[in-house]
Amino acid sequence: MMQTHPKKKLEIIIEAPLLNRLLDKLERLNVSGYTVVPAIAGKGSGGAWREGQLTQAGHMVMVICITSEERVPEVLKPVYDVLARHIGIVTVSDVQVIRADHF
Amino acid sequence: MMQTHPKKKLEIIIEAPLLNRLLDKLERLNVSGYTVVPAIAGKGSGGAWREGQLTQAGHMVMVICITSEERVPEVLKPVYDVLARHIGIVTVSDVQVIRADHF
Amino acid sequence: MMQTHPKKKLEIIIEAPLLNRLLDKLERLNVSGYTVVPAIAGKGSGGAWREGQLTQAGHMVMVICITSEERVPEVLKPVYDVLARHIGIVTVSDVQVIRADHF
Amino acid sequence: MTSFFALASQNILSPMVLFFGLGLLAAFARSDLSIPESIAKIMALYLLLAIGFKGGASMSGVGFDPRLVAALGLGVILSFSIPLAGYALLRLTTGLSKIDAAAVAAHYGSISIVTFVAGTQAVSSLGFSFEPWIVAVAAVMEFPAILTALWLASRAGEAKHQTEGAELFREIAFNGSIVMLVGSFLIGWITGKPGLDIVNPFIGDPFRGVLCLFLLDMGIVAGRGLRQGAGELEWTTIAFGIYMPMAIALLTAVLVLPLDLSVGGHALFVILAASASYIAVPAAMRVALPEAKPAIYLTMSLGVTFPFNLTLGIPAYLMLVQALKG
Amino acid sequence: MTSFFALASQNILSPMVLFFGLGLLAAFARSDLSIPESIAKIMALYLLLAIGFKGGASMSGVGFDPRLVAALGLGVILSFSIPLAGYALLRLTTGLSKIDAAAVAAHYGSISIVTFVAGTQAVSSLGFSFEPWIVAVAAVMEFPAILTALWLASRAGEAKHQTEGAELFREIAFNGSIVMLVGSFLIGWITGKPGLDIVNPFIGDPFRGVLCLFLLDMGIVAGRGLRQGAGELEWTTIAFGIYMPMAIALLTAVLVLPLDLSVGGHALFVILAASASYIAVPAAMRVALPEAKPAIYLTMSLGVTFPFNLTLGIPAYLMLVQALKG
Amino acid sequence: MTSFFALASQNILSPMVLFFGLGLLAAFARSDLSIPESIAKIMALYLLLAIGFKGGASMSGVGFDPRLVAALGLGVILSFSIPLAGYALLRLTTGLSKIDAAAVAAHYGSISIVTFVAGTQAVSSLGFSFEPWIVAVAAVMEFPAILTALWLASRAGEAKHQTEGAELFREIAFNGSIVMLVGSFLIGWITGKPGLDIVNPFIGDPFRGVLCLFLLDMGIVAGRGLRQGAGELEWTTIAFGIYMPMAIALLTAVLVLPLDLSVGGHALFVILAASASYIAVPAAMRVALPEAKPAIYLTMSLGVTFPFNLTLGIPAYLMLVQALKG
Ligand SMILES: Nc1ncnc2c1ncn2[C@@H]1O[C@H](COP(=O)(O)O)[C@@H](O)[C@H]1O
Ligand SMILES: Nc1ncnc2c1ncn2[C@@H]1O[C@H](COP(=O)(O)O)[C@@H](O)[C@H]1O
Ligand SMILES: Nc1ncnc2c1ncn2[C@@H]1O[C@H](COP(=O)(O)O)[C@@H](O)[C@H]1O
Ligand code: NA
Ligand code: NA
Ligand code: NA
Repeated sequence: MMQTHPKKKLEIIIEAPLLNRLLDKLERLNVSGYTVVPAIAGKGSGGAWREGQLTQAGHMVMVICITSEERVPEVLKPVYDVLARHIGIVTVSDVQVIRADHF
Repeated sequence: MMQTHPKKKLEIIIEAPLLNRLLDKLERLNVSGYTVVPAIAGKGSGGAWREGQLTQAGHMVMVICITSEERVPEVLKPVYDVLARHIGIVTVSDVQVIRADHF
Repeated sequence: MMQTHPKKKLEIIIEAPLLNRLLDKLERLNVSGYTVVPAIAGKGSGGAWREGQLTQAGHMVMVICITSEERVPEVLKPVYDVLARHIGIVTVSDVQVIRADHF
Repeated sequence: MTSFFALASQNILSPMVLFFGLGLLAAFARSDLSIPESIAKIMALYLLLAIGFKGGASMSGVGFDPRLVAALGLGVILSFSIPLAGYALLRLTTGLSKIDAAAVAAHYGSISIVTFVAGTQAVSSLGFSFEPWIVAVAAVMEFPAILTALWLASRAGEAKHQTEGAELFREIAFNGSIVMLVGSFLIGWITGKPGLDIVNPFIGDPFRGVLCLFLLDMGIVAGRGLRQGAGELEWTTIAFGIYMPMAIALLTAVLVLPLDLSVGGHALFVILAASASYIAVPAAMRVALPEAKPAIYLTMSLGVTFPFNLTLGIPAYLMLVQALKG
Repeated sequence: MTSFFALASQNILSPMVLFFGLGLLAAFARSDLSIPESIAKIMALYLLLAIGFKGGASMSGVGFDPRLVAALGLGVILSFSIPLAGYALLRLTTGLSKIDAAAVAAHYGSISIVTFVAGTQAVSSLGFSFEPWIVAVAAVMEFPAILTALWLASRAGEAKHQTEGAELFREIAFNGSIVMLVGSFLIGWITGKPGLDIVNPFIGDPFRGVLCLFLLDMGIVAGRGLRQGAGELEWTTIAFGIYMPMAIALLTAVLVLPLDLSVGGHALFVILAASASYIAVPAAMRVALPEAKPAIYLTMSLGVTFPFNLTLGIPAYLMLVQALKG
Repeated sequence: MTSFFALASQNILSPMVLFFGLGLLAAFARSDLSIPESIAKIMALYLLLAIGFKGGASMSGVGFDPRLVAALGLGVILSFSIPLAGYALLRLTTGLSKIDAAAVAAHYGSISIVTFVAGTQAVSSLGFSFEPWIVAVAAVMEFPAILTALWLASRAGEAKHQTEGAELFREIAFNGSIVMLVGSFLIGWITGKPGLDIVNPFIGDPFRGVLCLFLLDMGIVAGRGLRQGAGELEWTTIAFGIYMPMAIALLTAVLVLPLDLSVGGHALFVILAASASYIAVPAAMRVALPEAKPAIYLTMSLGVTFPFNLTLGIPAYLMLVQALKG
C-alpha cells in the first residue's frame, strides 16, 4: 500500500480582476504551489453572473492550494484581507497526498 | 487563529444542456450561492466524451455549492430529481469556511 | 432523508501533454468514470505558468475520479507511475455519494 | 453513370470535402489536431449568419413568391413525418430499443445546415441558381421532427416530460441556431442590397475558406465518434444511415415537383430533407430523452450520414433532380 | 424633425443596429444564443486594433495639427469633470448610495469605444469625414474619470486604497484596451500608408461585418443584464442614463466649437463624451470600489445608455452639431 | 553595412515586427493585454493552413523538381545533426545539465513556422520569389531533432522511455502542426489554382493582418517568459541563443549552394535552419524528457532566438545569401 500524508486543501473563489493580487500574496507567503481553475457562472449575495459579460468584472476563478495544516492560519489571514472588501469565498478541507516533500 | 465553521460542499457533475434547469432549481431552493466550473472531458457508464463535439450534448459542467449541513437533505432531493433520468453525479464532502454569515 | 455512501475522491493535477496517457491508464484500470477540468494558471516547484503559452507544455489539467475506498491503492500506484517523472500532484479525500451503484 | 462519377469526383476533390477528409484521417491517426470549441461554435454561427443574411438580402426587392408558403408547408410536413417512417424501419430492421429508434429517427426528420451549405456550393459551382427563400425552409424543418420523436417515445411509455413541456418547447424553438438563422434572414431582408454590401467582405468572400476550416473540425469530430462508436453499431443500423437519406431524397424529389422550383432550388430542398441533424436535435434529445444513447445517434448522423451526403449524396441528389426535371 | 426621423431610422435600420436588436431579443426570449467569451474578447481587440491603426495611418504624412493638443486637453478635462456633475445629479435625484453614485458617475466620464465605432460608421455613411486623431482623444478620455470617482469615494470615507494606489494606477493606465488602442495608433502612424495596405484586407473591408457580430453579442449581454438588473433600478436612475448623455452632448458640442473641427470630427467628439464605459471602468471599479454594486452600473451603462446612444443618440448628436456649425 | 541597416530597419518597421514589439512592451509593463488561448491556437492553425495550401497550390501544374528530394534530404540531415553540435557547445560553454542541454539543442534542430512565415514576407517584400516546395522542407525538419535529443539524453542515462517509444513516435509524427501543414500542402497540390481561388479571400489577403495579431501574442508570451526566466539564465546560455542561429545560418547557406535554389528559396532554407521551435518541441520534451526545465528551453527559443531572428536575423541571412549567390 502506498503511504499517504494528511494535508489541507484551500479553495478560494475570487473575482478575476483580483486574481493577480491574490497570487502575488500567495507567492510572498511562499506557499509551495497553487492551481487556478476557471469558473463560467455563479451566484452569491451579489447576484448571479455568467461568462461573456464583456468585462471581467464579476467573473470568478477558483484557486486551489494544497498546504500543510500548520501553514493554514498564516495563509488564511492575508487571503482573507484580499477578500474582505471584495467578493469571494474560502473553504478548507482535508486531503491525503502521496509525496509529502512536494508541499 | 482564524475561526472557521463546518459546512458541506456539494459537487454536482451534470450535462451542459441541463445546467439551466439545475440552476433554476437551486435558486428556487434559495441556496446562498453556487459556482459553475467547466469540464473538458470525462467518462462514465455512458461512455467517454471530450470537448469539441459541435453539440453540447454529453458535455458536462460541475456545479459547486457550499451550504450548511442542515440544508443538505432538502437540496439533495430536488437535485436528485433533475439528475435521476439524466447523466450526472453528486458528491457531498466536509469543508470549513471563514465567514459563516455568508452561507 | 436520502441515503449516502462513502467514497474516495482522487484529484490529479497533471500536465496537458500527458493527459491522454493518464486517461488510457485509468481506462485500463476500469475505473467507473472520471471528469477532466481545465486549469488556467498555476505554480509549483517548476515555476509559475499561465494560459496562453503557445505550447501546451507546462499547461495543467485536473482529473477528478470518484471511486470506492478499496480501489484507491490499485489506482494510486499506476497513476503515481505516470506522474513520477513528470510534473503533477495527487490528492485523495472523503466524499459521500447518492447512487452507490454508479461507482 | 460516367456523368455521376464526374460530378462526384469534382465534388470530392473540392477543398471543402478534402479538408473534411483530412479531419477524418487526423482522428483515425489519433493526431492531437483539434479546433478549439469556441472557434467551432463561432464558425457555426458565422455560417448561419452568412447563409441567412444572403438569403434574406436576395429576397428583398423581389415580389412575394407564393411557392414559398407551399414549400414551408411541405418542409414542416416532411419534418413531422420522416421520423415516423424512420422509426418503423429501425424497429423492423435493427435491434435498437424503442427509445433509441425514436431518437435516431428524429435526426433524420430534422436538417443539417452544413450539408445545406455544402449543397449550395456544389449547386452554384455547376452554374445553377436557386430560390433565395429556400433557406427559410431549412429553418422550419429544424424542429417538428423533435416533437414526433417525443410523441413516439411517450407512446412507448418511456418519456415522462409532461411537466417540462412548455419549457422544453421554448428551449427548442429559441435555440441559438434557429434564432441566428431566422434573425440574419430577416436583417438581410430588411437591409437588402445596401446591407449586403456592408457585410459582404466578411460573410461573402471568406465564406468558403471558413467552411474548409469548419469541415476540417467536423471531420475530426466525426472521425473520433466513428473510432469510439462504430464498433457498437450493428450493420443494419449503419445501412440505415445510407439508405434512409437516399429514400428521403427520392420521395422529396417527387413531392417537390409540383412546386416547380428551379433545378438548384429543387436540389437544395432534396438535400435538406436527406440531411440529418447533429447539433440541434442531439441537444434536445439529451434534455427530453436522456435514456437514448448519444453514442448511437451521434455516430449515425455525424459519422455515417453526413460523410455520405457530403461526398456521394449531394452529387447523386443533384443528378436525380436533373433527371426528373428533364 | 422629419430630418431627425430620417436620420434615426436610417441609423436604426443599419445591419449593425439590427444585430444589436437581435441580441436583445434573443436575451429577452431566453434563447441559448451566445458568443463564446474568447471570441467577444478578440473582437473587442480587433475593433481597437482597426480603429487605432486607421487613425494612426491617416496621421502619417499629415503636418502636425495644433488642434490635437487642445482636443486632448479638453478630453482630459471633460473626463475628469463629468463624474463630478454626474455624482451630484445622482445624489440629488436618486437614492443611490455615495459609493454607487461615484461608480456610476465614473462610467459617464469615461468612453465607450464601440459607441465611437458606431459613430464613425454613421458619420461616414452620411459622407462626412473627420480628423484622424480624434481616436487619440478616445484614448485619453478612458481613465481620468476613474480617478475622480476614487476621489469622490474616498471623500465619502468609503474607499481605503492608499496602499494599493500605485499598483492600481499601473493597472488602469496599462489596461489591455488602452495599450491596444494607443499601440495600434502608433504603429499605424509609423508604418503609414504602406502599413495600412498590408493590414487593410484584415482590418478594413471585413470591419463592419465583425462589428455586426460584436453588436449581436453586446445585445445579448445587455439584454441579459436588463432582464436581471432592470427591476432593481429606480426610474430616476434609469432616466439619468438617458438625460445625462444628452446633457453631456449639449455641453461638449458647445465646448468643442472653438476648436473648429470638421462636422464629422466635432460630432465624434460629442459622441465620445456622451458615451459611457462598460469594459474598462467596470473592471477598475471591481478592484478599487468593490462595495459598489456591478448590477447597477453595468445595467446603466450597457443596458440603458449604450442602446440609447446607438439608436437615437448618435443621429441626435449629429443633428445638433450640424445645427451648431450652421 | 549601410545596406544591412536599411534592410534591417525596413524589416523592423513593418507592422508585423512592430506588433511583436508592442506585445513585448505590454508584457514588460505587466499590462493585462492578452489574446485568448483558443484564438492563439486557431491563428497558429490558420498560418499553417495558409502557408501549406499556398505552397501546395503553386506546386500543381509545375513539373517535378528533382532538387526537392535533395532539399528534403538535406533538411532531415540538418535537423538530425544540429542538436549534436548544439549539445556539445552547450556542455562546453554553459553550466546546463546533460538533460537540459539535450532539450535546448533539440529546439535548434527543429524549426519555427512563424519565423519562416515572417521570412516569406521579408523575402517577398523585396521582390524575390522562391520555390513553392520549400514549405515541405519545413515539414520534414520539424521532428528529427527530437530523436537526436532523446538519443543524447538516453546516452546520458537519464531518459527511460523504452516502453513508451512507439506511442511517443506516433504522437510526435502526427502532432497537429505537422498534420495541418502537410495536409494543407497536399490539398493545395490536389486542388491547384481553382482550389486556391476558392480559399484565397480567407487565407490570402487577410494573412498579413492575422500575422500581426499572432505576433502581438507571441510578443506578449515571449515578454512574460523573459520577465520570469531571464534571471535564471547564465549569459553564456543567452549568447548561445544568438550565435547558434548565426552559425547554423552560415553553415546552411553554404550547404544549400549546390542545390542552386533561387535567392528567395535559398534564404528561406537558411531562415528555417536558423530558427528554433517553440510549439512542437517543447510539447514533446514535456512528455519525453520531463526532467528538462521548460523555463530554460522556452526562454531560449521564444525569448532570445525568436526575437533575434525576427528583427536582425532574417535581414542578415538574406544579405548573406545575396552575397554568396553573387
Ligand atoms: N455558497 C456558495 N457556494 C459556492 N459558490 C459560491 C457560494 N456563494 C458565493 N459563491 C461564489 O462566489 C461569488 C461571489 O459570491 P458573493 O460574494 O456571495 O456575491 C458568486 O458569484 C459565486 O461564484
Ligand atoms: N466515478 C466518476 N468520477 C468522476 N466523474 C465521473 C464519474 N462517473 C461519471 N463521471 C462524470 O459524469 C459523466 C456522466 O457519467 P455517467 O452517467 O456514468 O455516464 C461522465 O462523462 C463523467 O464526466
Ligand atoms: N501545493 C499545490 N497546490 C495546488 N496546486 C499545485 C501545488 N503544487 C503544484 N501544483 C500544481 O502542479 C503544477 C506542477 O507542480 P510542480 O511539480 O511542483 O512544479 C503547478 O504548476 C500547479 O498547477
Ligand atoms: Na432530414
Ligand atoms: Na463619456
Ligand atoms: Na533550426
